Amino acid sequence: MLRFVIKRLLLAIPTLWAVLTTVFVLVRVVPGDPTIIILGDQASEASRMELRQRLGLGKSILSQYFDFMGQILHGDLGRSLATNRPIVDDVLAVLPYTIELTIASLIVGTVIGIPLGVLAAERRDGPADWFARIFSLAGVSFPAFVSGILLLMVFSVQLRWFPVISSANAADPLERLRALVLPSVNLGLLMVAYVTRVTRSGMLKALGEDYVRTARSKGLPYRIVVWRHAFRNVLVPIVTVVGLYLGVLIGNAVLTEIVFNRPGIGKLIVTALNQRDYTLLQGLMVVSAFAIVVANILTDLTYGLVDPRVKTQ
Amino acid sequence: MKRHIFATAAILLASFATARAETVLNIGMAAADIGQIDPHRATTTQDKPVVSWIFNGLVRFKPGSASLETLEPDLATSWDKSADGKTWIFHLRSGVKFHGDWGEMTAEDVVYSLKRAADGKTSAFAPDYAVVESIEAVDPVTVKIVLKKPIPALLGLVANYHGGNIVSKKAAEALGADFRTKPVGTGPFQIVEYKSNESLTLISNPNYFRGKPKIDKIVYRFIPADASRDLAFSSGELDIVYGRQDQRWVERFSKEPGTVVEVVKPSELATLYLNEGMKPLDDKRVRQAIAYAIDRPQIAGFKGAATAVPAVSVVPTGYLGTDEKAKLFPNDIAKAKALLTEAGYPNGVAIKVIQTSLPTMLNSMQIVQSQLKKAGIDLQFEVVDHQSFHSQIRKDLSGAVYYSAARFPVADVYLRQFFHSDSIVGKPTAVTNFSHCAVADAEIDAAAIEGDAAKQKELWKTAQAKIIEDVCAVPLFEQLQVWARKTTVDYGYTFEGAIHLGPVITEATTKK
Amino acid sequence: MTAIPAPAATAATDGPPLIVEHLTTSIHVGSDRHDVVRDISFSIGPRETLALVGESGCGKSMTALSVMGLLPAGVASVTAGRIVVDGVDMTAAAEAKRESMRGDRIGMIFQEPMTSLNPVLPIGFQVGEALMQHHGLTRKQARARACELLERVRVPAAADRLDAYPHQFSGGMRQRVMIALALACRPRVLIADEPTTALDVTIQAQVLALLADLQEKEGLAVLLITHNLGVVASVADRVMVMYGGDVVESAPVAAFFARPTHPYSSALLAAMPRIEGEGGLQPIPGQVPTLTEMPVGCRFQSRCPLRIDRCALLPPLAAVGGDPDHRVRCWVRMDT
Amino acid sequence: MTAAAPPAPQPRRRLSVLGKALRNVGLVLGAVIVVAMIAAALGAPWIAPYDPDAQDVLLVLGTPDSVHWFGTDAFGRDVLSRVLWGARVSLYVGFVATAAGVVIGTVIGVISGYYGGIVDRLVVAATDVLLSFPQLIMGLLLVAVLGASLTNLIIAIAVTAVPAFIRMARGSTLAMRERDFVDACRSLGFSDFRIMFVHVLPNILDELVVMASLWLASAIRTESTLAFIGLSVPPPTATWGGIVREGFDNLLDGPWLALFPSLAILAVMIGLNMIGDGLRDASDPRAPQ
Repeated sequence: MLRFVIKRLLLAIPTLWAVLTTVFVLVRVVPGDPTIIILGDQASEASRMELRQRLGLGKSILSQYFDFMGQILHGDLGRSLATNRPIVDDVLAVLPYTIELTIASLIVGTVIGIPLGVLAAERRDGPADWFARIFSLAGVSFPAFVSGILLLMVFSVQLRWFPVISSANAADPLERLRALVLPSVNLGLLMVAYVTRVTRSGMLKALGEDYVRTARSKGLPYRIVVWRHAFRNVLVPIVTVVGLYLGVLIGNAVLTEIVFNRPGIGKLIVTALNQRDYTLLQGLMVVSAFAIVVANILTDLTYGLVDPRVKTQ
Repeated sequence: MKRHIFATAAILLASFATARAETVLNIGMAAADIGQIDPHRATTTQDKPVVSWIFNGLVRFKPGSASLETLEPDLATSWDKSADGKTWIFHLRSGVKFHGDWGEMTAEDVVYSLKRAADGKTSAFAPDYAVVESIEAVDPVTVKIVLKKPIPALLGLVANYHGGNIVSKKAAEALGADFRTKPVGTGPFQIVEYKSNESLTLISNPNYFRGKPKIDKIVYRFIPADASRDLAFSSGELDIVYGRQDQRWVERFSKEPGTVVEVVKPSELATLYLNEGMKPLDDKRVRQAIAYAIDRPQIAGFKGAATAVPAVSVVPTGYLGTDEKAKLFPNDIAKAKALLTEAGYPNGVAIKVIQTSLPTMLNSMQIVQSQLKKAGIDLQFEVVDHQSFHSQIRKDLSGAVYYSAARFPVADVYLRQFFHSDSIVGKPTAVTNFSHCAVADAEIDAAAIEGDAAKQKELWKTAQAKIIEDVCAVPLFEQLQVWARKTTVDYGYTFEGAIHLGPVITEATTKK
Repeated sequence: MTAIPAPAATAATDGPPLIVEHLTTSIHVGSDRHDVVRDISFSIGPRETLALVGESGCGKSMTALSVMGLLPAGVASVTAGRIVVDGVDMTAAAEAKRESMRGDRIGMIFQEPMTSLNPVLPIGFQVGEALMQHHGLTRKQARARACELLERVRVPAAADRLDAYPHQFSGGMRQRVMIALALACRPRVLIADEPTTALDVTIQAQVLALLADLQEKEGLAVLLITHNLGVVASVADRVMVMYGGDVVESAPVAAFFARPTHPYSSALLAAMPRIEGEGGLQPIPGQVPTLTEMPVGCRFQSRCPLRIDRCALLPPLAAVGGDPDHRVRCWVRMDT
Repeated sequence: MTAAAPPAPQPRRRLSVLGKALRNVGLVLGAVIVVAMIAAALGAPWIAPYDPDAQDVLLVLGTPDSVHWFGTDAFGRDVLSRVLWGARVSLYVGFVATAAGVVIGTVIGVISGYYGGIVDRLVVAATDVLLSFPQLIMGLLLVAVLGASLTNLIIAIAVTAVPAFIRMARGSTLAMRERDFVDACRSLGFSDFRIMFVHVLPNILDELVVMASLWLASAIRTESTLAFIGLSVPPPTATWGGIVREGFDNLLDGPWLALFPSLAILAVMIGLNMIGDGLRDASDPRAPQ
């Protein structure tokens, strides 16, 4: 298994390189530079030019590119243009938040999505099916910033169950968990539609399979037939969707992070882009692309766990 | 498992205990992140209040005011000026300590700081100090400043505002680029932690020369989404919040119990700069048509009377030298259309406008767009993100530029940065003259060296009249600053103005 | 080694383990009702094998599912008649009761060994699962019993293969596993729905021999569903031929092969390949009509060479050749 | 379905699919919703009660009433009219971006899966790269680079959709390729093109339709998301995403602003999903009648 992981990581290197190069080119094509952020809007053109030189932005694109790649090869993400802080520090500071939000949202998405999907499949075309399908769609229809505010209005301001500012009491584990609830529900809702849908169609297929009939012929209660026999066979497509979503969540978390005032990779990427903090942006893209690669590896390893027919060496 | 619960309970109790012992002020700001907290570079709205908590100047704006008339002693206890007004001697307070272990503040730090502020490489405000001939330390508690020519507002240059903030020489030299996020000053609060995109935490300076602040800690949070910032304030997680410059916001929060909404000066002047270097705006009649097509009161009406007033001139109201009764163009659609026809555009004109996606600015511009449309002037937006906007308007790519700004409250700064030909975008000396305006150079330059206050005012007035007549720009409205606080918070002064765009948290500020 | 459940022989009743009386099963399409099994009756005694024969769609599988109580919910249901398994009236019983009978008193093996086993659960678990359910065995006990059962159906190295998954087995082996699974609780009735159709000919014989052996030892009543008359000849005691949901002929196996009486039976036999096979295959002309197109009266009339006007009325299942055990549903062939 | 479907009975099967489809209530209902939405979009100039861009300082953030059914926005514009006009742009963006994503993604995916080899490996590598970008960030960057316009927005959204469809179409094609009927087609001397697009494609069509319906909603949502953190169609053009975004600024003063366009997105989404499900059910031979 270790060999499998190492092999996959090595295979990911060209992907990471391509991602980096694309980002490098794209951010330099976007108009604007970080000098306004650093010098403010009253600075003269001359002092901005001077700063550009100092930041190495005056060099040719190609030599900037080689500098950057050289740095990355040494495992150095460099320093932020805007704050001059080591990028690794910024990343490490927000990474736990991103990881906990991603995992919690996956849990929310599956805990809501799977039962909905199973219910919908069992009661195909019945009212429960319609409810499950429409409810699950609501999650994808409302932009995360709208649903987020609605959640805050009800659960934080009216009921006072959860804090509005997620990162306020980060040191206290219980508070931190409490602060995680709403954001993960908000982000998880996005996934519900897909999980419900995959579960429903998988279950519809599975419930029609011969082995389900076999299970019923054993006189097993319906619950057991559904969950032990049919559902176990739907895990593969569910894992596929969840794995794909790991990547989607990292990027889409930004809205949730903004609305719930959480730090996170997504928010940092958007800020870096808005400030034209090229080095920070590049560093963050390395991290997020790498996270997606890891997510893919985890997905593949999970296949081996849920389906005995898949072999992972 | 059980032990876990106990451990958690212990942590909870501990944090509860410390929370009680500490007075923490939570402040919510409308920004994704801090810009700069190096005082000589800090120009954005979210930076300035923080700078005012960390630093002192030789003199300071009285807390709660935005007016030059209120300047009072700060690090300097007294000052003398020579008869010709060119030489100033400042006597410093002794025994003032910088934050942390950075030692005592001396004349050397003051000299270093002012020189740093005057240097374009280290400061955003260097042009303001062009008039300074020399700065020197006479002895550890005396500083001498010699000017090239007398100016009326020298105290403003050494106030706790922009370049006048005094930094620790040792710290600035030792920290280098890191000084940007770990600035060291003498103010009531010092920075302990900066989390990008999240918050800035400051603790009280126990050695503050006016006494140890009653607030122990300030958590300054960056909450860019308006709605979530408002909700955090409503839920009591914030004590002070940056308000939306919007009538409905003020009304809603004024009604909320336990809340005080304060609408304060200075105002930011929103202006539409017309690029005279671009067709069809090179024709003065087209520019005049635009001026006639704009309905200033209506724009202020959209924004709401509580926070916005129609502009009075091309310089914000209340600045030293502002012509409060400048003759602006009235709203007259028929005249606008006639002028367009006269200029050879009977079917109207289209103007390409590079516009930021920043909602507040985009929203204001939508009103302008709609007004101009009635006169047959079609503003075609090319919406770009905020940095692209800043970059492209400085590359002279936009036909009209919507820009909103507050500056040091002397007409000279505003006039020079926005209307002097040296500041025309594209030049090495460029600042923010997007109009290519050059009609008032003589007056602006003359006023800058005019020793007589009345004559100086007259020159500035003429400059404003010329700029308005040439329609380099159409001033739109002025937007006041809006802040709200819980009644539990007492600033320790009456909050009427905020030269730092936000409340100054002083040693006297309390929270119940 | 483990508690072996009480053998079925000590069951409450002495009557035939399976009695079906006037069973009618219908499919519901909107408000329409179509009978897919019409008024069929039979009983099977211990160690007896009744073969249900017919083309696909004739209702034989529906009969089996009706007996098992596994008709697709909301689509098909038993609308008349009675099914008595081991003395329990399944049609009158609540679903919970039926559930407790299934897999315990009555077992079933299916046509497709490739798909009838759950691909993601280990074999041992699947075989022992019913024992945990019906007899309260622990996982460990069930596993030990599963091992015995697999040995019994002659799965080689059974103990080592308890944790293997279905995809690691061949088709024949899987069908053995299915048999072990169906017989785990020592039921009195076994329904075998085309148990060998999907297997190679040599394996077919092995599996049939195994089934016959187990039937003898356990005293099983077997309802064999097949379209293969060769299989019928080798294992069945009695035959029932179904067409369009009706039983058209019912006879002891010897009598049936000696004198197939219903025109459909004759056609079926004619269509069967024989070793001597000189006569060639005689395909049955036409197709089975769809449910909505079923003719009134005798349902075979549209394809029948002997059709007479009276066929528009449904003939009764009547004795033929004076043999009360050999009955046929045909106006032309029945004794008058 | 487990038995190999020979190529010959294809047309017959599709006919019966159509027959089943018509009897599927959900499908008909879904089609009604979507057609109604499209009709509203096309008819906006005639249906909309007011000029969607006309501002009125006296009507700022008016609550919904009998005059303005959906209320008015921060500029006093009629929200109903803006939602109707917004449907034009949003549905256009949604449909065109998704269609582009589906067509390009599917063609590449099918070709890649069918031929395998070096082409396939290159396609897989390129797909991996695109999928390694957080989708939203990719969109954000592209719009920032290309500039904010309707066309560029469509391009940016389509680019994020393409890799997902490549992956799906390729996977399905790989599975189809193993089936007997592809061999049968080959032995009958059909061209690769014909096998791919006449025989393989229809078999993965239902899956494609379902996925496309989800993507369409996500495209409309992406537009509002991009407006929130970056760029979108320049004003005053009304788009659903744009109205939601402006509604967000006024969420506490006028929640209806964000609500109505969100509901419109939900309705389209429900409609499309019903169609997708209906098609899937209709082509699923196991589905009960």
